[in-house]
Amino acid sequence: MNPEGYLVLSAILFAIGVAGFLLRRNAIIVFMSIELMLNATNLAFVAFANYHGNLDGLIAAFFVMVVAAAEVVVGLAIIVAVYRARRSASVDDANLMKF
Amino acid sequence: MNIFFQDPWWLILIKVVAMFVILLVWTIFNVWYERRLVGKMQHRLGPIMNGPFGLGQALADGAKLLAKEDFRPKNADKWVFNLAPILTGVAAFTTWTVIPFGGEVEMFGVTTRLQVTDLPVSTLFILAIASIGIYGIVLAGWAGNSTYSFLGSIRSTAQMISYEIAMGLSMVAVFLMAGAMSTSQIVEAQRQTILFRVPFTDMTFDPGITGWYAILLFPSFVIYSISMVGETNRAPFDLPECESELVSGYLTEYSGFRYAMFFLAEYINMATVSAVCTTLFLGGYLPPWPLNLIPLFNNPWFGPVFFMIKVQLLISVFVWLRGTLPRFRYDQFMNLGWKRLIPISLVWILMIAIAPGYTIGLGLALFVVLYLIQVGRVDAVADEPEHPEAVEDQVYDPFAGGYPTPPRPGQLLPELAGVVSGRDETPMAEATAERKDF
Amino acid sequence: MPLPLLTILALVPLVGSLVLFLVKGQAGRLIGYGIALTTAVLGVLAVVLQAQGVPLAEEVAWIPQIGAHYALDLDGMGAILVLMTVILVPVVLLAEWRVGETPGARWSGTAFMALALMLQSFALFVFMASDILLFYVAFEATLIPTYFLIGGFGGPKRSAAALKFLLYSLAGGLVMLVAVAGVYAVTAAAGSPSFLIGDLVGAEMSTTTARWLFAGFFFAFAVKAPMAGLHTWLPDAAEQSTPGTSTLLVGVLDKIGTFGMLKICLTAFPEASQWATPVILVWAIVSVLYGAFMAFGATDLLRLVSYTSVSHFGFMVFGIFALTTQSISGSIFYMFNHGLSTAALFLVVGFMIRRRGSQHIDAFGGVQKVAPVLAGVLLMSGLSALALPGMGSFVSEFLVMAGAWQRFPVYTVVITLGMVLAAVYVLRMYKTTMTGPVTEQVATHVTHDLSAREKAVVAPLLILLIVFGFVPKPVLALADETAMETMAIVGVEDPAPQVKEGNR
Amino acid sequence: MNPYIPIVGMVALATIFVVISMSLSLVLGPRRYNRAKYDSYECGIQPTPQPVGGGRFPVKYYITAMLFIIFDIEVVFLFPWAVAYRQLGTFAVIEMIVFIITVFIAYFYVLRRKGLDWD
Amino acid sequence: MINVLEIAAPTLEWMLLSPLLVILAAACLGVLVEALVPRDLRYVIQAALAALAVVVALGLTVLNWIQAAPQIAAMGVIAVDGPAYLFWTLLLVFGLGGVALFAERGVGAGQSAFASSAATVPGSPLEREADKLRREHTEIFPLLLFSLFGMMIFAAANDTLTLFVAVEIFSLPLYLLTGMARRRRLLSQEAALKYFLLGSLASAIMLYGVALLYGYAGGFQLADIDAAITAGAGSQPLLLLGMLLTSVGLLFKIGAVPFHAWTPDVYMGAPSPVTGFMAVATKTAAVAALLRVFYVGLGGLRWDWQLLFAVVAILTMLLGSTVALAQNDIKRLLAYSSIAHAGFILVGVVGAVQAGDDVSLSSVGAIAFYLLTYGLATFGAFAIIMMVRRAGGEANNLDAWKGLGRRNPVLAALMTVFMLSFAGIPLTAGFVGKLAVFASAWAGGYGWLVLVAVVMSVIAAFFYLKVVVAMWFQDADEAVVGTVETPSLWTWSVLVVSAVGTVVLGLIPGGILGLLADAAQFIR
Repeated sequence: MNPEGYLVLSAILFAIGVAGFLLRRNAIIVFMSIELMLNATNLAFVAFANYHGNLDGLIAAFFVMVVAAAEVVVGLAIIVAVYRARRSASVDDANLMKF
Repeated sequence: MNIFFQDPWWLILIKVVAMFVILLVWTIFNVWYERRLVGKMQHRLGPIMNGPFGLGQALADGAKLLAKEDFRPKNADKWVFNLAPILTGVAAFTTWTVIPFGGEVEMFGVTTRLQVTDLPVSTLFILAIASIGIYGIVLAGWAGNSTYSFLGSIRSTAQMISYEIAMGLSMVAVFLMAGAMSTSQIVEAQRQTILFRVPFTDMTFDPGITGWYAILLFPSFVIYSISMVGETNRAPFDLPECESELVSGYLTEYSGFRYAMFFLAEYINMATVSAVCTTLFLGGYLPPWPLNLIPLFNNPWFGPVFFMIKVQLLISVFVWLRGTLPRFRYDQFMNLGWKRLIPISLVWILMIAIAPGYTIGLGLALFVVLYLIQVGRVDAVADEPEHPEAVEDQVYDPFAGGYPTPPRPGQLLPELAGVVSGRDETPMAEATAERKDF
Repeated sequence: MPLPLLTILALVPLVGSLVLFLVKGQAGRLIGYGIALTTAVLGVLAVVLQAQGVPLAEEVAWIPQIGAHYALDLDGMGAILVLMTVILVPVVLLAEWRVGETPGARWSGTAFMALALMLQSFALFVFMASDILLFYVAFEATLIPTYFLIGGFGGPKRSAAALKFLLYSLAGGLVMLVAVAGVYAVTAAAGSPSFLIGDLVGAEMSTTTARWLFAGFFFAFAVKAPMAGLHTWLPDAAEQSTPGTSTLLVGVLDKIGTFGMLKICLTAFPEASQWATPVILVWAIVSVLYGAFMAFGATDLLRLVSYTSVSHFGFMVFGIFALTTQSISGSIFYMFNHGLSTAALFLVVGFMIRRRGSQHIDAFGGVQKVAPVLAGVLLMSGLSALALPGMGSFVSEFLVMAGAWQRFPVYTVVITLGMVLAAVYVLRMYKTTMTGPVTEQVATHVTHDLSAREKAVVAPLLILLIVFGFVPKPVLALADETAMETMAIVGVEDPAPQVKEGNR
Repeated sequence: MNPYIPIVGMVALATIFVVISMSLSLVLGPRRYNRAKYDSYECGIQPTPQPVGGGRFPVKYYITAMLFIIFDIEVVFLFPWAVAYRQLGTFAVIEMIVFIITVFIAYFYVLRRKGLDWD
Repeated sequence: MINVLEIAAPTLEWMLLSPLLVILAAACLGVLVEALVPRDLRYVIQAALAALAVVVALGLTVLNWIQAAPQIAAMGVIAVDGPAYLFWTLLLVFGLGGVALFAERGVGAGQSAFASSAATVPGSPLEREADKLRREHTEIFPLLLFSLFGMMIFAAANDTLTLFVAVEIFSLPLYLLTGMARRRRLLSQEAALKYFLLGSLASAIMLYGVALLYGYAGGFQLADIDAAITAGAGSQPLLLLGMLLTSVGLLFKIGAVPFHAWTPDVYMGAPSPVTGFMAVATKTAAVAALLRVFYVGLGGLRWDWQLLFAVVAILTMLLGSTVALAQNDIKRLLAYSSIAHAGFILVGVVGAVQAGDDVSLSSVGAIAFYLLTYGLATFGAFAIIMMVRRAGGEANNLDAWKGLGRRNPVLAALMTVFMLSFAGIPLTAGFVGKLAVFASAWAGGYGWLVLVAVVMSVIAAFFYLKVVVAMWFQDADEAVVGTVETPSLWTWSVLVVSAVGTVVLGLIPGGILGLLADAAQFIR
């Protein structure tokens, strides 16, 4: 089976993720777009696994999930801390270090 | 491998429609059933007027709700407000596609199973759909855009996900025994009978008891049954809609048929979790012992009968709980989930992973141990002094945490501050530093 | 392995300086001076031994992976420069005995001594190194003490001057670093990497590579031995720093430039250096004249002196790249003399400035009335600077001319202009400052003549200048030795008719 | 046919049912405007304005969410292992034990740091 | 269709992997300590535990290095070869330094550089309460160990998936550590946020690259990719794109332009010990991984990536050295300096001289040495930064450093040594490092790049001198002057080791350099 379609889809998702990262200002949403990128990658992994007919890609998807989860935990912790400290989750408000 | 590849389209159509109708009817029946049963438990009659035995009551309710004004609060989010009930409703229906009603039968010249469909990962599918149902609730609360519905939805989400873990862990044991995730295979795996062994000897005997996982994996069964109640937000775990605290939780802003949809979904879910429980632990459509020894009852067409009986019994248990138990306090509830169910089920998984042949004995052992621990804890709690309340008459700041909270014992309302005691005004947040540090 | 005399010679001042960082006050200064004298003795000893052909070479593997060796050796030129260094440092230290008390001093006099000694140590390493990496390391290391010397003692804008000096040298040095890396690459490609100059002489490399490497090294040296255009750091540094520092700077440090040109550029890249000769000669002439003119126009005494050095370095480079035995040995000898004469000039001018409190040339006038000795000393050193016959500098300058004449008569004629100009600016300086009526400023400030210490400072320099003016033989012998070797390596014959040196 | 098709069918059917019935109620139901009614419900008191997006709620819930993710991921690993338990054999059991113990360490830490308490 | 899996019980080379396992075990143990040991004892136990673990791991690494033959371990996931041992040793040494700096409680009123309770809102009564009770986070040590563990895997990862997992393992703890500064907490949290967002973006991009490479080669192992490239099979666009995206993540971790944006802010916001550790260890690990991936896995493409890296290197050096000129905050300055150093390291990477080639000094050896010198200097510098304080906090503004030479000549002298080493002045280790890297680059046929690099290092020298000038040649302004607090033995040891190392390696680098040169042979 050819992975073309899935790849295109995953590429699109990935692109959306990047765009979201670059355009959105709310830290949570920025962060979500990163997760979207990771999942787009997962799709690519699975598609390739199917294409090559080996399991590596599927296993990779598992690892990526785990890593994504870990990222979520750490990220949420940081974002919430910032959010509570300055009552705003906008990355534009995080500007103490502009110079 | 998968028999469902052979189903022709018309058969699928039949199955789907049939399933849908069964669900609707059954749910309507359940509404009536619950009210009657609760009534009996509370020495009331319950609905009796409409139709025979008041069977029409639920229908009438439905019709009434259909005719009610179904309005949307002005500051609610238009789309999400509509999306939420749809999501919940659809999710509730969808789960049933993978629930096996019976074994393999001949139908219009096609051998198929009495089950809409089955996947290698049906159980995962069920869990997935369940979490989509959770989305429905979150969105409902969010879209309602009022404090009560919001907090309610957050709460119910928290409780659902907390219990989803316990649920998943209890399922792990089943997969481990059955070696499969497809519901039908799990049921079939319960067909073979248990071989009892006298401890420390090799004397064995086989009374022909079907190896239901409720027996083989009793702890898992218990954990699942608890978490399934938590999962459906039913009493005694119906905290999201506890009137005393937040009106009716995420449903606060809903009215008319949108509300009805949640209502419907709740009842379907009740049936769903019962059906899953039946499938995973109570041998699904298999006849119970000793009936399984009679060949007649092993006819697959009996499957649905046994299945529905089992499910109905479980539903009765739901009703029974509701009729008898008071509602949990939220912290008790969470503690039960996080501090009891999860670790216990992890330990249990380890145990059976090490010795999968002796699960019954292990299960009993586990319970004994837990009982002893619990006794120990009780004693400990008994002689451990009540931890000092650090917040003795301090000024109480309802918005200390950024969200309104009622005063706790020993906290003064602001206007009383300084009148009662001239302490320096330190917000309650400081006090909590004593106990919370992480 | 016999006693590593060279290592000891180079390390004594370093150790001394480290000691001085701990000791303070008068005691410190005495110790420092003692160390300087010890070094001088060792240095003279080393030179004598070398002259008698005692093998002093040391060689230890340093960084085998890149073929770097800790290799010291003393050839003729090296010996001469070592001699000069060990003579100059004590003199300077004596001259700057009280630098600690001067207003522009950030640290104590001992600190000055310590830094000076450190500088001396590194300089000695440079002059004795026969491994390019070692040479480079020491070469760059000299920057550190020099930087602090300039930045720590002297005029108000000294730290800016120090920075300027550092950046110029660093730029030069790092360009050289590229060349060094290149040397590694070349030798590595040729088999085993090695930084020994000896190995490099044999190493075969493509012409272009050789030329690039030559350019890299030459640039660094051109910055050091300030050739016109790359010199601008020198006047500032000289103006802002104390005369002692300037002496070390011009007298010792800048010699590294010419030294390197001879030792590395010529020997390692003979073909490239011949290819570059025309350009460099012109450049040399330009800097001779440029330096002279600038000195002529200078109104600040120290700047004036520094410009004279620019001009003199032009002479040396000219001599080196004229590629005749005489001119080369002349340049080598010139380095020596220039060291002494410039030292004298700087220090004497320093004495004047100390008294008058101003560096401006017009601030003086008729000093010889009130301070005849000072005037005399200034005259002497001035004459040595303009290479009056009878002074050592004359011999060297003449040799350069004579040697160059055989190959580049035209250039030589042009460059003689530099000599004339030298006479002019020196005498003009003397005239404006010393002769004429005593200005009341001078009368008030220049109260006393040279003190004993100051005499002790200048005396040896002038004496040596005169001595070598009449009996240049011993030193010239050393110089010739190097010159011969170089010529042999470069593979250039002196154009006939051979002119015997000393035939004048 | 692909076993997912019935599921799609069921989803379609359910959606149709839900949508139709909801819109039906919109048709049948009366329309009587009343400002108070359309206000978000807060037991009659003046509703506290609620920013769209829910505003702020206790950090506890975030923590719950994080913990959920962690344990859910653990479950994610347990499922395939459980299914393939028989093929995988002893090594996998040991691995799993190690894995679960590791998770337990984290769990224990959270427990001790009162991360699981609802004060 | 995927064929059903047949499982063979995997084998693990326990001895070879023991350093990793020791660190991981110690980290988990640390978590338990957090849970069980009463608060007063935690600090001591944690510090001791961490230090011990690192030392033991170091010992094991060296032991293996001496006796074990290089081989691929853990089912082809981890390559335990010369470079792996090399970088493990470096990382562990740096880890030890990190532990020492983390454990520093001598300066700042006997409190560590970390927030007393990171969960509290800055400025809230809760925080004041925690300060009053002298709470402190001893979790920092387990976090450090976890991150060290990840770095070690990263440096030895033999397949791209492990590479990605390792990146996250070592990044996540760092994100957290970044946000835990005791002072200027808003700044710190903000730094953590930026670091986290950008970091996870980079790793996500890298992951996509990994996916593409997998799609190209049909396997994760570097050997597979190499084989596929040599076979010339698969679609080239996939390969090239995969390479590009993968390099993004690595370059980000190294802090190379254009993926450097996080460096200054994070360095500035993070607590100094963390900054020191991060600056050194992250770079080391990332460079190690970069070398392995591109030399072993993508060696066949070297003509493509050499040029790419050459350009990146130039940009990096340029930006790092020029922007640093404008900095007045010493941590920021060091941040840009670290960017510049990343550039110089990349110069070495471009050289790509394999140990196989007939050159005695391979790129890997040269780069490792460079990293060592850079690490020493950085640790020393940050140790000093921790000591120069005013008004309770660190005095990071250069004004506070003016006249340090007067007030505390010894410290100023040490700082000077480190700065000179950064600038690559001879007689310091930095010089030898630069020389080695440049030499290998030139030997790799990139003379022009070396030329550029040298010009850049002249510019770079300028801002290091700014610090030196401030310390020695400028007079202190009493209003902003920083006072030097004498730290505990921990920091002193770091300081002394770094200083001695910097000088000794500057004078007689032969031994170490030889060691590195011998070890620099990758295996596939």
